[in-house]
Amino acid sequence: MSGSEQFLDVSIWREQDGDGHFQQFAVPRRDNQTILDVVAWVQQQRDPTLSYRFACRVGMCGSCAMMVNGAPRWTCRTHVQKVAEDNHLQIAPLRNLPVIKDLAVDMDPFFDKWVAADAVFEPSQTRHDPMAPIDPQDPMRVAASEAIECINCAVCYAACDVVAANPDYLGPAALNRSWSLLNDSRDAGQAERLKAVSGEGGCHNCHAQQSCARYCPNELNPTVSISGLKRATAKSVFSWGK
Amino acid sequence: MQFSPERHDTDILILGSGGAGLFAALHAQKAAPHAKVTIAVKGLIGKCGCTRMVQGGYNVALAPGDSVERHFMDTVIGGKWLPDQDMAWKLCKTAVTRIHELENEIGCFFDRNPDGTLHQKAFAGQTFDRTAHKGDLTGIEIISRLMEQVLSRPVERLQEHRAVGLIPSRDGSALAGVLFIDMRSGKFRLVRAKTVLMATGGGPTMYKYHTPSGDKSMDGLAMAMRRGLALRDMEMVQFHPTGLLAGAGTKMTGTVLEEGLRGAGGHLMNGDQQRFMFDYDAGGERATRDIVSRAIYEEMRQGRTSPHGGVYISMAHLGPQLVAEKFKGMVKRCADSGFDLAAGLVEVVPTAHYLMGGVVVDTDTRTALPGLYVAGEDAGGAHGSNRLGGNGVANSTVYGGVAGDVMGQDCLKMQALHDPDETVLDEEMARATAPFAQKPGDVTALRDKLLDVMWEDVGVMRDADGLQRGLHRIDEIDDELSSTGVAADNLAFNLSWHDWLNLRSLVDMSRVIAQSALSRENSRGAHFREDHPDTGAMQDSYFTLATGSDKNISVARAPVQFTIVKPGETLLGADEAETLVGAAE
Amino acid sequence: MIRPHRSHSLWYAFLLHRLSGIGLALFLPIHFYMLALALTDPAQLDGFLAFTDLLIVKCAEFGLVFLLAVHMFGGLRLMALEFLPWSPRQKTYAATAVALAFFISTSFFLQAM
Amino acid sequence: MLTLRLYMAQRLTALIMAPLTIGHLAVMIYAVQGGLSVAEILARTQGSLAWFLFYGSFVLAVSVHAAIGIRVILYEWLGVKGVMLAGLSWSLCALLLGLGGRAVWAVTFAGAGA
Ligand SMILES: Cc1cc2nc3c(=O)[nH]c(=O)nc-3n(C[C@H](O)[C@H](O)[C@H](O)COP(=O)(O)OP(=O)(O)OC[C@H]3O[C@@H](n4cnc5c(N)ncnc54)[C@H](O)[C@@H]3O)c2cc1C
Ligand code: HEM
Ligand code: SF4
Ligand code: F3S
Ligand code: FES
Repeated sequence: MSGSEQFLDVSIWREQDGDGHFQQFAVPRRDNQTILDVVAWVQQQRDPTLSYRFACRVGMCGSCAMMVNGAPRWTCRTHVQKVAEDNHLQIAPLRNLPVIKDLAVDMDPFFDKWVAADAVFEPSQTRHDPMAPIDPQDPMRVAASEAIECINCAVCYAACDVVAANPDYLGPAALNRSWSLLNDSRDAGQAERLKAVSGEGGCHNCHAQQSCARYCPNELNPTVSISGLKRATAKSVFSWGK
Repeated sequence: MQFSPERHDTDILILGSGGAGLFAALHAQKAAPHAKVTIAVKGLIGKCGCTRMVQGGYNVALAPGDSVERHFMDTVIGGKWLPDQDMAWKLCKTAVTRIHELENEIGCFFDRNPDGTLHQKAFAGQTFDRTAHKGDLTGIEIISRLMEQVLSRPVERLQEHRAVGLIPSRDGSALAGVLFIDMRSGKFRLVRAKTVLMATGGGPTMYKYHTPSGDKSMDGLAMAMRRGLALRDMEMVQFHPTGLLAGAGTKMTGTVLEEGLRGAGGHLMNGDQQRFMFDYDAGGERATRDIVSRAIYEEMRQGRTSPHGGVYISMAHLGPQLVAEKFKGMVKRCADSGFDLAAGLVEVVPTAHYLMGGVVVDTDTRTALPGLYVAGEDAGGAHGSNRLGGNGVANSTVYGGVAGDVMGQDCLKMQALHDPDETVLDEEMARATAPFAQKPGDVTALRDKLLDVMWEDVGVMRDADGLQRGLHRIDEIDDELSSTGVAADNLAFNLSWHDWLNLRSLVDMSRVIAQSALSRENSRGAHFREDHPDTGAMQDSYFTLATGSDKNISVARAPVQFTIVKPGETLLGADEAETLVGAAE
Repeated sequence: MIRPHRSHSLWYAFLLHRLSGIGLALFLPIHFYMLALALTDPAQLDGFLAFTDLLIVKCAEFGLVFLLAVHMFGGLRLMALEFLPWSPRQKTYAATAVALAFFISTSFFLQAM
Repeated sequence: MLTLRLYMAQRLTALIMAPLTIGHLAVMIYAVQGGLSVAEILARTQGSLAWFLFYGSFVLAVSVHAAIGIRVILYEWLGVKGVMLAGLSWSLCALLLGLGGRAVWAVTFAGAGA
């Protein structure tokens, strides 16, 4: 424990049934303290009704994202030291998703869009077929791999202003996954996928703000993926007639 | 306070959305296309549980030279002859189909060799490079892909629904349904179903240091016991030797630093910065999980500890550059906790990782209670006294799929839903709302107490005195919990209530673990009795069977049936090499 | 407006592009209108020449050139990122686009003065 | 909001305008620098079909391009939707086309006729 009586000045968003406000807490500062630890401390020691969500506590499940001092973060892997400004923390629910209570948001819209972007593998083989031999250096495989390690935390979704402005927009994570699949040589659903990402809420709505890439905790770059989709769909314009 | 549950019906109900739960949903829907399938889960679909946290990978005998027989023998020998051999066999055999399904139908990426074939590596305790993987984040890949498939199908989702009780039919002959708390509203919901899969994933989170996700608290096993089901092998708690130790104030403490660090040549050092593993085993740092865990525990007991009370892992001698490249994810994770894994020292401690024990099931996942099926980490038997790295996720995906098939078929044969036994329903609701009648208290402090007790008295090394003391202390905590309350003024998404309920399940299951450990008077696999360090004769192997509920637990012993191979024998041909690890490289 | 999640250079590049687009959409019609008005006036050329000498018109013209340059290079940057092989040097490109725009508009301004 | 069709229209018009804009700016800078007076420039453009096409295609492109661009902004920033949105976008398109067309005519053929 560093220092004897060091406290963080934490304001936490409280919301129930649509009514919301920030509430102040003084939280003892500790070494190796994450934002999630701060939130848990408040729930366990100060206000038992504080609601939030986490599961894995090591950056694998993407359940714990919140807005921390205005920026979206995975809270279980965000060290207080890294983000506290003058010992102050402002913690709010993830942006662009409906709040269930306090810091817990409803992630269903995020996943509904995942499905709407056809970001779901469409098999061309069955379990009775041998596995396709795939060259790990193949450019398509490399492109697919670069986009694949997404934990669906919706940090990018919260960072993107187009998502905020356009309720139809599928968002960076879903489109990123679609792009990964578009490069999956085993997938049999590419034509439908291109259609799915070309509609009213499709990839063409992205203005390359790149907040998604900036905040993705896994250092993925949805902007690159979305650009790939734009190219692929643009190309298809010239071949749909056939 | 009067509670009455909302009522809801389905055909096939699945508890949990780990590898077992999600696979079951997909298979059930295929086996019974017109049946209504519902997944109810404590967190969000696919985002909770441990399958997502799988790092190392998936054991499957695929490569030329390997065989199901060899995988099976490794599993049985690794489990010190305690595994249920029929279950282990089905696990090894079906894993081959399952991995093809994951790759070809679910769309998982598994790493490839330059020639395009699947890359497989060796986990400790295997005689072949058998572990398929996606980098060191295999679980994320498997669960994300399964989750997409499930979300895109018409499967009903009851998210943030915590199962609190299994409700039998009025005549007691079968399971009628499951009682839940809809965590978002705080209201009860009774879901009736023809078949129910319990796949809540065990998870020994009652230890001071533990790896599983925060949502796991052995609720499933506790519920099953209350319905009279027997749990086997409950003393078998696997410790992973290198959990991150970052102090008591952070949830990061206990999370796994991967096995590969030791495999790659990492050094373990005690508080005096001296290597110690060779004092315990000729294998040094590369010895198996149980041996390394015990050695670290011993160093800690001797007081040769790091500042937070553990030991150090050091990688720097391998070249910080190389470490940073090869273990990118781990280095980043440690950095987030303020440790420099590539060039500095990171504090580690053994951490409770996996529960080999669980509900007694047959190879079709059926239990003694008609209508209830159990798969994944909740089911006992496949691993015996020790689970091989890579067999956990294979087990949950294999048996989850089996459960889906079987439930689908069984459900087609059943006509009507059962009416629930209202008395049991009321009992279970009363049980879950018990804290509302008490004065609110410090559940967290009580939980910390249990975590200490289990670590100290029922942990890496055990003896009769310690276990007795542990049982006594568990009873004290139990009493204290019963008089510790939770304020009932706002039950919507009330984590403090759920903390209480988690602790309730953990206390109940801690007692079962301690009792089973007391009953086994020898040392096998993960279970080590300092007062009985011998393994006992293999041909006389028995497993423990715990029954009862609350404070009345009794543990019996049942002989292991060697249905496929007997101790001293092998399924491998006389000309086959004992180990082929690394042969391919 | 500039909330923390937006405070990075590529978001500013987006904002600049958008604001310059709005600016153009507002000023270009005026520019067209003035142009046509000046030239279709009976005293056509004389009128126009006198018109372009006005300082305020000079400034407006400068603004237009500036916006056009900013927007064009911003747009080309965006299309390069969309259609050419990805390069991680996005920030450099954004900065280059702005710099080029300044260069062009300033040289125009200096010449026009 | 932006579908593939609108997106393509916006990007294609942008691609058309880029060289035209560079050409225009170059002429302006060069002209002013080279001591050409505005009068001299106008004299060159008057009656020239090439300059008519040059500026004409710019006007066509910009009407489409800006209308689509403003449509997005109206929607994203001001929440304008439906008929209102379509109306405003088409109006801007028409406005630019009208004013732009008149200006091009003035620069090229209006005076030349005389
Ligand atoms: C850090 C870590 C690394 C691992 N690495 C490997 C590895 O490399 N290889 C390997 O083979 N195995 C590994 N394992 C083990 C493996 O993850 C598990 O054996 C396996 O995933 C268990 O799957 P499951 O489906 O049974 O349970 P889980 O995936 O844990 O899922 C349990 C589900 O049940 C839900 N649940 C719990 N309680 C309730 C309730 N009361 N009501 C409703 N739902 C509930 C949970 O929320 C969750 O969705 C690892 C485990 C951990 C923790
Ligand atoms: C000269 C060459 C031009 C190029 C290369 C160009 C390029 C682009 C591009 C690529 C976009 C899309 C931006 C996005 O989706 O985020 C865009 C948007 C826009 N353009 Fe242009 N443009 C040019 C000229 C013009 C002109 C002359 C006008 C004005 C009349 C204009 C007005 C707009 C507007 C209003 C937008 C919308 C901005 C936004 O959505 O943020 N553009 N431009
Ligand atoms: S792309 Fe990154 S930020 Fe977005 S959901 Fe995936 S992991 Fe999270
Ligand atoms: S932040 Fe949004 S605008 Fe595009 S580049 Fe990312 S999706
Ligand atoms: S709790 Fe899983 S990512 Fe933070």
